[in-house]
Parts: sequence; structure tokens; C-alpha cells
Amino acid sequence: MPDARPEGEGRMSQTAAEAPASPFELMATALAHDLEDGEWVEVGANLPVPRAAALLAHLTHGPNMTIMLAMTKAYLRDEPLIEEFELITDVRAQRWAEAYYPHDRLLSEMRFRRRGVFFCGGIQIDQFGNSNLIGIGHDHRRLAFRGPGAIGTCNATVHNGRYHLVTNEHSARVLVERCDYVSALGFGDGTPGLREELGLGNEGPRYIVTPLCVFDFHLETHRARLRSLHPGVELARVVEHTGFAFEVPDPVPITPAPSPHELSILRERIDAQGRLRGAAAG
Amino acid sequence: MPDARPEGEGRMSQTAAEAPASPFELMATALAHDLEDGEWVEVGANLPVPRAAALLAHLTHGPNMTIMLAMTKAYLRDEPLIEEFELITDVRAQRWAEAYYPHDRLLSEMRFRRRGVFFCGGIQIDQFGNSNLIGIGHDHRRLAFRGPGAIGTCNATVHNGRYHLVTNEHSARVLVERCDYVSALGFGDGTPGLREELGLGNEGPRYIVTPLCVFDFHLETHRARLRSLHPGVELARVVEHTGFAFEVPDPVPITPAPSPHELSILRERIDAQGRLRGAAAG
Amino acid sequence: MGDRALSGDDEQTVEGSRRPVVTDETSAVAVLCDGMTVGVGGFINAAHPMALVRQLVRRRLKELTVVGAASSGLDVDLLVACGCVAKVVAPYVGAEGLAPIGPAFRHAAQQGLIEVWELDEALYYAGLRASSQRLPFNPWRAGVGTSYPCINPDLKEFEDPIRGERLLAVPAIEIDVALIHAAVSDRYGNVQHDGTGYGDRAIHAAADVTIVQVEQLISPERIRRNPAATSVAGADRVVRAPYGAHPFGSEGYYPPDREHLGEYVDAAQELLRTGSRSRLDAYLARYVLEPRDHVEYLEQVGLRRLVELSEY
Amino acid sequence: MGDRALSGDDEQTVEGSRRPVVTDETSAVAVLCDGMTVGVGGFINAAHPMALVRQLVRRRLKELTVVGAASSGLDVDLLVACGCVAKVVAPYVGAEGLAPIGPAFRHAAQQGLIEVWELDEALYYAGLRASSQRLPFNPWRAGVGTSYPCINPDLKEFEDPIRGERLLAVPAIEIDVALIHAAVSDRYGNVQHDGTGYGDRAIHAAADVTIVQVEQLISPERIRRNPAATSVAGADRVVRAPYGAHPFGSEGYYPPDREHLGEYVDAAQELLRTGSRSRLDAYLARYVLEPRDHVEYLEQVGLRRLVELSEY
Repeated sequence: MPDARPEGEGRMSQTAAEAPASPFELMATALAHDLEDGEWVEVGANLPVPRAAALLAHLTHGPNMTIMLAMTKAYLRDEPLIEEFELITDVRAQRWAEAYYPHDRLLSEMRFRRRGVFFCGGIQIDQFGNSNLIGIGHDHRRLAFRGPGAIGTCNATVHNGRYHLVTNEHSARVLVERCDYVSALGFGDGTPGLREELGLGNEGPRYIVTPLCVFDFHLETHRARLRSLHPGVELARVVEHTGFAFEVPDPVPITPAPSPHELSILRERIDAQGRLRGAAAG
Repeated sequence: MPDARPEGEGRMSQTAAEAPASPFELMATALAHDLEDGEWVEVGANLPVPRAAALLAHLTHGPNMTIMLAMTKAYLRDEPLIEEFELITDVRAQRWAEAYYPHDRLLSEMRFRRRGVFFCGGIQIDQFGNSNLIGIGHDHRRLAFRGPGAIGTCNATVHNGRYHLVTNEHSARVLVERCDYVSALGFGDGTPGLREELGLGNEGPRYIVTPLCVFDFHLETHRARLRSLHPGVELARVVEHTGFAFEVPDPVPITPAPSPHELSILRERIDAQGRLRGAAAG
Repeated sequence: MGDRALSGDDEQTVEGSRRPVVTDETSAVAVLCDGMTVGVGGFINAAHPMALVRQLVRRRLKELTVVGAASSGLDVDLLVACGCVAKVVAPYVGAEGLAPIGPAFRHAAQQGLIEVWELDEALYYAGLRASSQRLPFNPWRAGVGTSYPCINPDLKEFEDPIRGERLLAVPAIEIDVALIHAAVSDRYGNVQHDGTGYGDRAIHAAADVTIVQVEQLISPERIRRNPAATSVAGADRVVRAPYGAHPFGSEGYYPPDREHLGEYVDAAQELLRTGSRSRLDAYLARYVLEPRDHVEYLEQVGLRRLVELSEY
Repeated sequence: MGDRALSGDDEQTVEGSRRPVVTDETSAVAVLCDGMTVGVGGFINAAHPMALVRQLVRRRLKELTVVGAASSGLDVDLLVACGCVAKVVAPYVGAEGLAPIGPAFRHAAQQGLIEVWELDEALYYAGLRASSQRLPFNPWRAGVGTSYPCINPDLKEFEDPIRGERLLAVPAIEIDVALIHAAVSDRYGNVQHDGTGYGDRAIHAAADVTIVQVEQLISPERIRRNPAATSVAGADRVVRAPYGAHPFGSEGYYPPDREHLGEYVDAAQELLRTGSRSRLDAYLARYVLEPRDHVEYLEQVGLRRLVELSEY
């Protein structure tokens, strides 16, 4: 596969290095700050934000994290530049493998996932943290829009120690009152104790991270509430583009931006191609 | 591990080669005749009769059998002399491996066993073809004699395409009316259709092969009945040493002895150590 | 078989010899019939058994239930596009960034032209495991409380007999014929993958018959150098198909051919957007229906393109 | 952990470094307590983690539930002989031709001194699988209609929710600490077996903590030469123990020491036949309790004996 990256892009110009963090860089940093050393995390291929978050945590404070890359376990802190792979099956990512995981084994051995952290997307994400990758419509046999399917999100949001919801598009189309279908259960309809009653292995979604802000969930009502606005984002813009009502703290915290050190790791070692620096929708 | 075999034992003396088949050789031959090319069979380590049966079938009419040796798949027809391994974990047996089977995988993948043939022993075997490896006694918490346990016989007698019961000791102690415990279900108490009702994958035990004779099972009552006497064995001796009553055909067939070709394969390639030529109990 | 033990004839002393299982894609696929359940290995943009899949289309098989990979690729999309499929069992059909959802699959699913047996990848493996274990089902925890038991009523919630917890019962996914792509095999069907092998072992273990196409045939002695690497120990049929996963990648041999995949995606997206099959039919004619065999397909792709595909 | 995202401190930019998990057998076994459930890998006469097992005896742990291998060896017999065990979970305990049933195990079982959780090896793996899948049970077909549900009432017959068949529910076999012997590891706990690895992967996957003793520590670079061979990807603790499986064999290194095993069997059989512990206690004192560590054990065995052990 030819490298599509223009020559020299890996070496940041002074200007680019000093540009403020983009919305995607802010998202990646917010997620990275939540990751702890020793945790187990999958680095998706075509999910630039979670990929960058996992790698940023690994390269800063996570030398003992289990980094899963293209279904292999990898250690990447000695790599000056971590290539970006668009496809999860890209065999080049396996050069760093310490172990292979046949996919069926990966999807049977759940006990290790207690140390796991997962990032779940959705064509819809609702106020109770449910996610829908199934589709839009009322008759599941003839959906108006057929989504990609749960893939592994239904399971990963149950067995990993915790998880976050992540969307690259902050819009009322994505952030809805109720999902048409639920492929990854959050807090259901908000009934207290639902996840415990169902024996699910964690406390439910922790954050919803979007290009504009971070939501978390009220401990009793389980409704999404604003946790922080990304630097420079107006509250009104968030309200306008969110399909559900949400509680707002006063004052509103600002999502911490990446430190210069983090930003340089992001831009020079993790995202030399600059995918995170592109524009976000919403 | 030192080779315990006296020098030159591999090369049979003319006398030994012409000696009539021993009871164990007859048993192995009877079982080998039942095996078909293309079938799947485990070659146990410390079970000389089934081991010889599987190898004899493989070397005569079974070039496409799947021979499982020390948890590996092996092809042995090109080996002039197949060493005997006393221990299933003997790593020397793996020199012929075409595939390794982690034991947990071997015990999960049952679909292939449809082509499998299995040989099941027992500290007790009853008239309905049930086998007991659990123990002798009435209180299972304090058995008078604690057997080795089912090991894998409970499962293998359900999932292999068919199986035989085999005992190296033909005595009223082993061949009983009812087992104290059942670790491998045969026909239970003889209730018609029991195995089908339980969804078991085969038609139940086919033969009981002993050092004196071969039993099979009546198609309706599911009771053991004499199928053939080994050459030179008197019916009265079998009756005396069997703990259950059984039907006798008239005339009584004689178990076919190995052909000279089979006997030479047994003695020169499979059992050069002569373990099958030892005395049988009963 | 029953009476041989008493017959005493000498037929069983005939030595015979070991039967190779190597054949060509035409003969290999002959075991398939309309209405069968076919498992297709690989993962998204890698290692689909395309020489076999294209041959299956050439046979114009109908009403197949296709059990794709846990993440299926455009292999399943192609089978749907060709009208071979009544039902798809797969947690995902697509090509990641190249096509987030398979266009022909999405078109057929939205139109109700195919049934989709909806499930998550953990449920998928639970179903395959049940089949390989010859059980009617396997239990799984994740999925309870979601829409899955509603949109796939074959998934039943039940109370577990040990602790009384609410679980999902996933019925066995029983496969008639599994089609797999791998790196190498000997001529007796001892197959070794390069890379993780994805879910291919599980698809194989759930199937009655397994047909494997390989990049290379190698000697039994080379297989025996690393028996731990044997992933399918005894395929029923082996087809030698260099570049057989094209346009997808094949670990250790070549990466996906993005340009070719783009050509397919454009054609299938026209169907999705406009309902017109003209570009799709042109693609299918050129690459699937007109080539009489795998080599003619490769000729259509062109040797220069194939040689250009390099993993590193 | 929760509030770090808002704190903005710079602590998380500290680089830190990768922590080796290598330790000695004394420290490794310190995580164990009385009453725990311990899994012990290997298979009959091979690959039991004896350096760890002997250390466990030296700590005089009590009331353990021991989940042996599917076919356990005299490792479990030794633990029973030493009075460490309340309950054994294993379909077999013995040494094949060297001792068809473990003598101390048989003695304790017949006297009612230990509880035996009776099951077949397929049920054993069903229970381990349930644990690794974090399910309360796994279903299995074989066992219905046998004595197993009677002699092990934890195995429950139930009606499957899909087809209504009668199956056994095998409860999860949850292991606190798994002890495994393997060929090699790097210092970060990436472990590779030589040979099939028996059921060690399944024992590991069912456990909360896994301690692996290895014949050799090797470099991460050598592990990375064949990542497909990594059988335990991330042991919690690794102990370097050359000849650590002695008196059992270790694939790729040495066969079982039959003479030494015979010495143990003779001593344990005296207990079984006569009730006298004198020979057994002498064996235990010499080989288990008096040596302060693994090397002192090897010194008792003697270098000449060790060097004589050759696989081929």
C-alpha cells in the first residue's frame, strides 16, 4: 500500500506544533486522561479519536497498558512514530505483536476485560447512555437507514471495566432523547439498579465525549448532564445541537486542553498524518 | 528415558512370529477390523490393546484415518517401527505431529467426533453396556474403592460416532449385572430409545471386547449377548467368569484371528516390545 | 461396516495410500446446493476465500444462508449483490473506511430483500461454539436488555439454572460448508494461517465440511516443522489459489487492493442510491461471471496490478 | 481516577517505564491464602509447576480448593498428602502406568478427608469456560443419565430454552490463582509453551491471577519472533525455575524422572495400604519441607540425575 502522506508531514512545522488543540485532539486528550496504567484497551483502526486516546495514555502514563492493535498485543513506547493504519486487518500493525489473539478467543475470554476500557460509538446515543448502531426506523425488517450493526459494542460495553460513549458528530440527529433501537445498553430507561439487576460487569457509560463537550451521567436519574465544555465552545451551541435536555453545572468547567508535551506526542508520534486536526461536524 | 526393550527384540525370531495370536492380539485385531478408513481415533498411551487396534487399522486399511497420538495428529504409515510410549505426555510421540490440539480445544470441538471411534474401559461394565470408572461402594463420599474417575469417557462415549467397551480382565468382578455408578452411559436400564431421548450422538456401545470373547447388544432388550468366542476359548469358561447372564448364538462364531500379514505388522511394527503377548487375566 | 469383524476376508490388509484432498475451485464448490448454509472466513478487508466465492456466484446458487465473518467484508456484499442470498448471519458487513456499510447489503436489508439474523460478535461466536459443541445453544450475558431479542426473536432470554440470572440463549449456528482462505496447506488438508487467522477456526469447527483455498501448497514436512501453527487440521478439500483473496488482503502475501475495492464500492453504491444495477452488473460480468476460473479472473485484474500489491 | 480528567495536573506526562513481573517463588506464592481456589496446570506426568507447588506446601496453606489439570498428576496427590487440600476439582488424579490412581488422593477420598468435585474432562472445560466467559454456567450434553449429577449435585440437569433438550448445567469453576509451568517467557509475562500446552490456556483464562514458572527467561524480541506461540499474554508474575517441573517432564527440556516418581509413589502407597505416613513424611521432609527454595530442592535431587534426564 503506498503511503499517502505528503513528504515531510511527519516533521511538524513550528506553526502547526503551536496551533491550539483541535476538537478531536481535545476529545482524545480527555479520554487519555481517564485511562490508567495497567489497563487493557483496544486501538481501533478507523476510529482516530479513541486510537489517539489509547496511544497518548500509553506513551505518557501507561507503560504497562495492554495495547491491542489489529488483534495483537503490542508495546509501542519504543516506537518514535506510530504509523496510522486505516484498516484493522492491516498486517503492518502486527510487526509489534507480542501475542496473537484468534478473534474467537478474544470474544470468549471475558475475565481479563475487567481491566478493560472501551469506547463505543453510535448512529444514535440517547440521554440514558444507550447506543444504537442497528438502524433508524420503526420496522426492523425495513429500516429507513440500516446501520453497521453492533459489531462488538453490545458485548464490550458489558464486560470491560468501564466505557465511554464517543461521537465525532455533535448533532441532534445523533444525540437523541431515545434511540430507535439499542445495540449497547446504557442505563435503559433510567430505572435505578438496572445494570446490576442484569448482572452487567460495570457501572455503565461514564462520559459522552463529543467535539463540543463532555457529558457524564447523574448518579440517580442516570440522565446525561454537562460535565465540561471544550475550550471556546459556547453553551448555547451545545444546547442547540443536542436532542435531549440536560443539566448544566454552574460554573461550567472547561475541558483541560492537552499540555504542550501531550500535544507534541499527539502531533509528532501518534497523528503525524493530521487526521485529528481535520474539522469536526456539529 | 532408557529403552527397556532387550536388544534385538524388534527383530522377531521365527518361532515368535509363528506363535498363535495371544488374547490381547486377538482383541486388537477384532477392534482393528471394525475401524474404517477416514475415521478419527485416539491412540492412548497406557492402553496397549486400543493402541494396537488403531495402529493396525491405520497400517493396513486406514491410510486416511486421523490418528491422535499424545494430543497431536500424526501420520505413521511411513514409520517402519512405531515406538511404544507408556505416557500420553511423552513428547517423543509428537515428532510425527501434523497438528497440535490444546486439550481444551480438543474437548470443545465435538462436531468432528462424528467420524470418531472410541474405546472405553471400566472397573465395572454391566449387561446394559454401562461403564463405571468412579468407584465401588454405596456411599460416594466414602467409596470402598475409589476408581480413577471418568477422565474423558463420559463425553467420548456420547460424541464419537461409535464406541466399544474393552476390558483386559474378563471376570465376574468387572462384568457385572449393574454398575455401582455409571460414568459412561450405555443403555442405562435397557429402556428402549433412552439414548435417542437424551440426544446422545451415537447408538451406544457396539461390542464388549474381552480377552475371552466379543459381546454385542441385543437390538431390542439392549442386553449383552455373545457374539464370538476367541479361538480355543470354551463357552463354559466365559459363563463362569461373567457376572451377568447372556444369550448364546448357535453355533457360536469364532473371533477371526489376525492374518499372518496382520500378525507380522503387530509384532514387528506396532508391538515390538511384546506387551500384547503377555498373559491376560480372566 | 458391522459384519467385517466376522468376515475374515483379506481386503483390509490392502495397503492403499493416503488420499490428497487437493482439487480445483470448480470441483470444490460442487458440494454446495441451493438453500445451504455457507460460512465464509476472513475479516473485513482481509482473507476472504474469493476464488471460491466467485465460483459460487458462477454456479448461480440461490437462497443461501451466509454466515459471514464476525466482521464480514464486501465478500458478503458481493454474494448479496448477485442474488445468491436469502439470509445473512453477521454482526457487521462493510469495509471500514472504504465503505462503512456494504452498499448492496444495506440496499437489500432496507428493501427487505434479505433476512438479517441480527447479533453482536460475542453472540456470533456463542452460536458457532454451540454448533461445534453439538449443543442447541450457548448462553451469553451481553445482549440482555438490548433490542437484539426483539429484532432477532431466535435469541431467547432465559433464567440460568445455577444462579437464576437473566441470560440470552444463542441458538447453534450450524454451517453446512465453510469456505476459508489461508496461507498454506499440505496436500492432505493440514492448513496453516499466517497472522491470527481471525475467526476462521471457529467457522471451521461449526461446519460439517470445510473447503480451504490457499496461497501455496507446501510439503507435509514443512507443515510438521511447526504443528502448533496448524489451524485447520484436515480440511475436506484444498484449492490452490494464489492471490485467491484478491481484492482483499492475504496476510504474508499482499494487502487489499484499494483501487479495485473502490471500483466495486462505487458500483454497489449506485445501486443503493439510484436502484440502478448497470454499473454493478458491468463489474460482475467483467470480474465474476465472464472469467471461467480463478486464473481468468486474475488476468482481468492484470498481472501488473497484482505484482504492485506489496505489504510493506 | 474519576477526577483526573478535570485536574489538568502534569503527573500523567511522567514517562515511567515498563514493569518487569519477574520474581522468585517465595514472593510469587505470597498472594495465596488459606481457603483459596488454586488452579494447577500440566497434564499427568508433565509440566506441573512444581517449584510453586512445593513453595505452597512450605507455606503450610490449608483448606485449598485445588483445580487440577483435566488429567492431574501426582502434583495434586502431593498437595493432598501434605494436608493443604479441602476439595479437589479434577476428572483424574494419577500417573498412568506409574500409579493408575494417586495413592494419597485415593486414601483421602476413600476416608472422606477431602471433597472430590466429580466430573468428566469435557465438563471440566465447560466449567472453566463459564468462568472465563463470566457466566454462571456452561451447558453440556454428555453426563445426562450418568451418576455425575448424583455424586456432584452442583451439576444440574435442565431443559434447554431453544429445543427443550435435557442438558447438564456446569457451574463456573472460578479460580483465584492459576499456577502454570511453561518453557519460556519474557520479563513482562508474555509466556510461550513448548508442545500443546495441554489445558493451561483454559486454566489461565478462568483465573483472576496467573503465576507462571518457566524454564528460561528470554528477550521480548525472541517472543516477538513468533507471537502466535504466546499462550499466556501477560502473566501477573513470572518465576524463573529451571527444572521447575521436576520430577515431571517439561516439553523441550527433560522427560519425567521415573525413578523419583517411583520413590514418591512407594511412599504414598504405604499410606494407602497401611495408614502409616512414615515413608511419606520422610519424602516430604527431604524434598519439600527442608529445601528452602527451588535450588535447594534441585541439590537434593542431585545434578547428576538432572543432567541424565534426556528426552531423546
